[in-house]
Amino acid sequence: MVTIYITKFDNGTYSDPCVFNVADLITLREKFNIYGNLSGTLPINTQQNNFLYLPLKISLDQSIYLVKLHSVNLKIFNQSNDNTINLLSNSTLNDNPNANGNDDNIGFIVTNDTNPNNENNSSDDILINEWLQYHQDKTRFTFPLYKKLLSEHISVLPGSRFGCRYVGYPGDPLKYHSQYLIHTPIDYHKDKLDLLSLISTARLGTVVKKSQVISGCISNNGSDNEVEVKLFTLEWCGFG
Amino acid sequence: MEIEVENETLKLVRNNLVHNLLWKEVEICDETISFEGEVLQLIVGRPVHDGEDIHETKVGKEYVLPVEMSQYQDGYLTLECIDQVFSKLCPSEVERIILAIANDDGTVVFYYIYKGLHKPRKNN
Amino acid sequence: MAKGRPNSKRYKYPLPIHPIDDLPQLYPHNPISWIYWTYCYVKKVNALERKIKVELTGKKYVHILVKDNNDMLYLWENGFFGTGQFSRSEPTWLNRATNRLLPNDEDKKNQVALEKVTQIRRSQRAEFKKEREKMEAQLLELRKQGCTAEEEQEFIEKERETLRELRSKELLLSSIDNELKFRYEDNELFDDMGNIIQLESLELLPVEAIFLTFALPVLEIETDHLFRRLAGDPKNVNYKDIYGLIKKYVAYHHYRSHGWCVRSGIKFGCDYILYQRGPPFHHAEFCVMVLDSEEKHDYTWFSSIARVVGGVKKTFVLCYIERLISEQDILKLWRNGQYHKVFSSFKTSEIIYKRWISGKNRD
Amino acid sequence: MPGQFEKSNNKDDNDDDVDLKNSTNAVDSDLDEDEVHQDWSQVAKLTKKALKAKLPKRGEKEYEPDGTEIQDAMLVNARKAMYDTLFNSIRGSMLKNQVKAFYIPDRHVAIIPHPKGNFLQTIGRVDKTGICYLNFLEFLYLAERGTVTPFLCNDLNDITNGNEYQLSIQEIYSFFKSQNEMDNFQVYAHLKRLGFIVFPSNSFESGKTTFYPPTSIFKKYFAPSLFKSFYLRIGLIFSKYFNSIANDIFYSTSNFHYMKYLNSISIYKSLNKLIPYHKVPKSKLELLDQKFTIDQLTTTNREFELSFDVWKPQVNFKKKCPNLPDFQIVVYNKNDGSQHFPTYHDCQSIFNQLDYKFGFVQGKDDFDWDSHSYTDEKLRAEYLSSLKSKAKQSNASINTKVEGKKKKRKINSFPPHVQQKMRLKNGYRSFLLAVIDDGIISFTRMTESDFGSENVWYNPTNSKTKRPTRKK
Repeated sequence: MVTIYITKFDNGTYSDPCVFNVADLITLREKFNIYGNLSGTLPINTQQNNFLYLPLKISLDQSIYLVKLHSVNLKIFNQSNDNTINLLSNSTLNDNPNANGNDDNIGFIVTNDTNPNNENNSSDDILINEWLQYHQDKTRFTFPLYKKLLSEHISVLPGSRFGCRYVGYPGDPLKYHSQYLIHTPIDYHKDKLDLLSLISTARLGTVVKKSQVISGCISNNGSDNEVEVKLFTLEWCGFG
Repeated sequence: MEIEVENETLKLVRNNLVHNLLWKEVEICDETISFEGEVLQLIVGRPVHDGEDIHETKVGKEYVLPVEMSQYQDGYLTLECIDQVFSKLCPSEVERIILAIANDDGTVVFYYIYKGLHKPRKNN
Repeated sequence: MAKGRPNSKRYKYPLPIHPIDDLPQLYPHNPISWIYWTYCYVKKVNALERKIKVELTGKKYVHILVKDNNDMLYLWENGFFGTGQFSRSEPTWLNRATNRLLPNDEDKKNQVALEKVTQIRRSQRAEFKKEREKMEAQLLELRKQGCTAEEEQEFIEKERETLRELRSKELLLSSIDNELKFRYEDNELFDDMGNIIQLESLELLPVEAIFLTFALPVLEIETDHLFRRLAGDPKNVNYKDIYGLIKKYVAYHHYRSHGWCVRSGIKFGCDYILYQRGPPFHHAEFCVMVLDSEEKHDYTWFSSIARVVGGVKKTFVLCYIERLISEQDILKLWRNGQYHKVFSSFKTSEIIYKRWISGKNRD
Repeated sequence: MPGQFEKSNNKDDNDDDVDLKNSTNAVDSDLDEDEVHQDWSQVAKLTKKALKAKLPKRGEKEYEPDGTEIQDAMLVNARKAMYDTLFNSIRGSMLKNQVKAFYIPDRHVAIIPHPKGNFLQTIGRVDKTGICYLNFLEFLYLAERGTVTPFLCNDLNDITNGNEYQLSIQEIYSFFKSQNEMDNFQVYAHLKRLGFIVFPSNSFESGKTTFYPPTSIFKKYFAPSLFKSFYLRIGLIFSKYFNSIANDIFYSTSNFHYMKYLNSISIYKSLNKLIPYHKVPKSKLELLDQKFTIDQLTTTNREFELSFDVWKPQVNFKKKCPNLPDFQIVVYNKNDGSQHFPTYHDCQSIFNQLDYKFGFVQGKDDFDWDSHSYTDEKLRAEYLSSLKSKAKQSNASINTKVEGKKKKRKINSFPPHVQQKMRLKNGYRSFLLAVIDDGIISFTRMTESDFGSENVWYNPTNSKTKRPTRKK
């Protein structure tokens, strides 16, 4: 099962979700169409930014989706528990799981991605629920949007450089061009369209040849689980 | 010196379509809906196709929604409005409308709004 | 209309209020020239002999229209104010309509030729589209049959070649496109004398109208009345009602008064674009977004505009407006009609927003 | 150069729109940066020891899945190249080259008891006993590269006792103190991989180089000239008063009937008294003035702090007492609800924190930053020559030689109207904003500009001499 790592900081905030295992990356990519962004230095080529290595960063909406689906381990490190002390006291040099004594790597000291002891055990439900609770407001609209996109068979990467929340793909970005620039939802009933930014949005879409997607959220009965998302696509007519 | 014309914007957009963009069969639709004091009314017409620049709809006709935009005031259009235009003012098979934004600088700019997702053109 | 006049003559004055620049020559040793000069100096004024008529239409969204052909031309030629409703900037619709509907013989001949060109182009484009679709279907078929990478590559090369050839043939023809047939609707364009009716007005931005009323006495309308129409009855307004307008005007006046030709930036999703001298002389190099100094926006809001502005190779300027006195004091000045005191109570600052590429800035 | 700003007289006035339609190419090149076609089979070419899996390059990106087996196979290959690369990326070092670094949780730093390696030129801080201290970002960066082997210990005694625990990368990530620190790390590593030299701002207590002179020097050499500007400031108050009277007259209804304006420029000059504008510091003296008056006036309530000082890649970097940085960076996470894109006042507070090579004060060709910056309360040039006793030969002149390889044309060699355009576009003080979006970094340069100090109106008398080609 895929393990997602999160740190809970002393001030009560959480770190972005990270994935530290190549096999997990493959599962996410092939089973869930979650690609994420590699953010670490690629050990075999440390002087460029085009090809990177673990950790893989995935969006909050995606990790919430995975957690709610019960298809991942969510491992939350509590900073105030100061796990560093435990690490030292519980393990001596001899049974250090990270220490590498492989025969085929004689003379080569490996630094592992993860400590095997940390994998395959999820944090308890209380911690996980706290985490879900913490992000509820922030993801009130974006999480339903993400689910809606999944139902339309669109997979996503972060989109800030195209001036949107997500860039949408019809399949794996390794092979397919993105087709949609998807914007943060607004309130379907209340929020007024900002026509001026609508114009620059649509013009940008024309220039980069992608469809601009705007959306409205409707909260039914005030319950967060029942947020309905309506999608609209915006396109410059080519005249006027 | 001062004239109050009902639906000046509607007329402006209609004239623009007919006499500037040279659309055909342009008509102002009768049905209206009101939203926060603003009246929404469609214009229907047949654009002059210039090769690939405009890709045709099955209907062949376009439904144009004139809206006003001001440099210093907020707009009034919500996504609910757009949905209502689709459901109350358009035939059911219409999948897109054209938003004609009449700016207070005199220009009118035109944007398609599709219900749901619409893929970008494949080649260009 | 103004054909054949060089731009430097046609656009001699940057503002619709002209300087007194036709005073007689002064000869120091000739006292009569002094007297004549003084006479002229006293007699001449900068003010316009006849102000320009405007019509205000609309309720919440006010449109400020100039309808007289000469007035439109005057405002365009003296500072590039306003936009023709059916044109991108200078009102040219009447000319275009006249050329289309009442062409002279020379034009007529061209029209027939053009019409043919248009037809040919249409069919060419349709053919191109069809060909492309056909080849894509073929490729899909090829794939379904399980072709090798080499075979596929070969096919794609071939496809590109064919399409390129088709394209290059098309380009041989002129790209002028026009719709030339006389249409039923065109009947409404003629008056009883058979002349074409001017349908197009020059529309002024609210801030342009303020500039041409409050700052320079050009429009035939009272400043108080204009502000009343744009922002509501001064007695009943609150700060929020007038601030939006003030913010945009302060920035407009700022750039205008330092010599820029300021025009609407709506095409690029921003408030203003700045031209040096004016559109016939230079490309606009700056796109301006006017913001309150405490205004907050999401990063995507900035980056979306910046991408459009960057795409047309212009510089993205954030113009921040900062209030120097209290809101109550502003309201008091506004209600007293002391507009210049209102506007001088706001300060402008600029920040240039530019994407920075780490890999391109190493040396 | 000036020609590019102009255009032919007869051209259509709707060229801006044409711009937009034709701009596809311009943006496309930009696009490449954003949506790089990641062909992992190409990593092999970048890598010295070629990987086993050499895949035939087959097709570029496609529009959408077409359901064919061929396309599926291409996707499988593209993925395989990626997975293979990741699986084969073993991190670490040969035993004989191993450098151990120990993380000390209490101090949130790491130490290298026996420092060796090239990285020491631009990373870490060695104390008198020869121990190298790494800040947390440096520690993780080196561990990720495999340059150091990361260990955990409580204090120095643990190291000597051999009570060491080898850390995994994930465990080091769990030591971050805040999301902000994690974001900073991503920016740090991104720039380091490109060869930039990066230190956290305010990481130098001693040996820090600053553009601003110490108070003693300021009082002796600069305060007298600023005293003049004190008079200027009083003058400013008066001119404000006169402006307000001038505005009363200009905006009265009778203005253009009684006042006479003999040229358009005089009308402009009256018009531009209305809106006050922020005058930004444009010269060394103005920067000092700003600094020493601001420091007296404002209590610093900073929401945004500078994160990093950045130097372009260079060979003779002096880690102990670096010269002024080339850029300074603020990091901002756009998906963190507690942060926001800086407002104008935030930007102001950042501008006032800046202390780097303010490019715009460089007027002359032979501008030497060592004579315009201060280290250890001394003029940097003097400070460096005092170091020379230690037989340190590499001085600033070598540095400038390296930097001056490609000569940029100096601004003041351009005609005045081009210079003006450059001033407006390039602006004055600037900082870089690094924006984080779920692991993607983009940079924005925010620069102070000053349109209020420039007048661009057309002056017919000037233009006759400057542009003889234009028809009358």
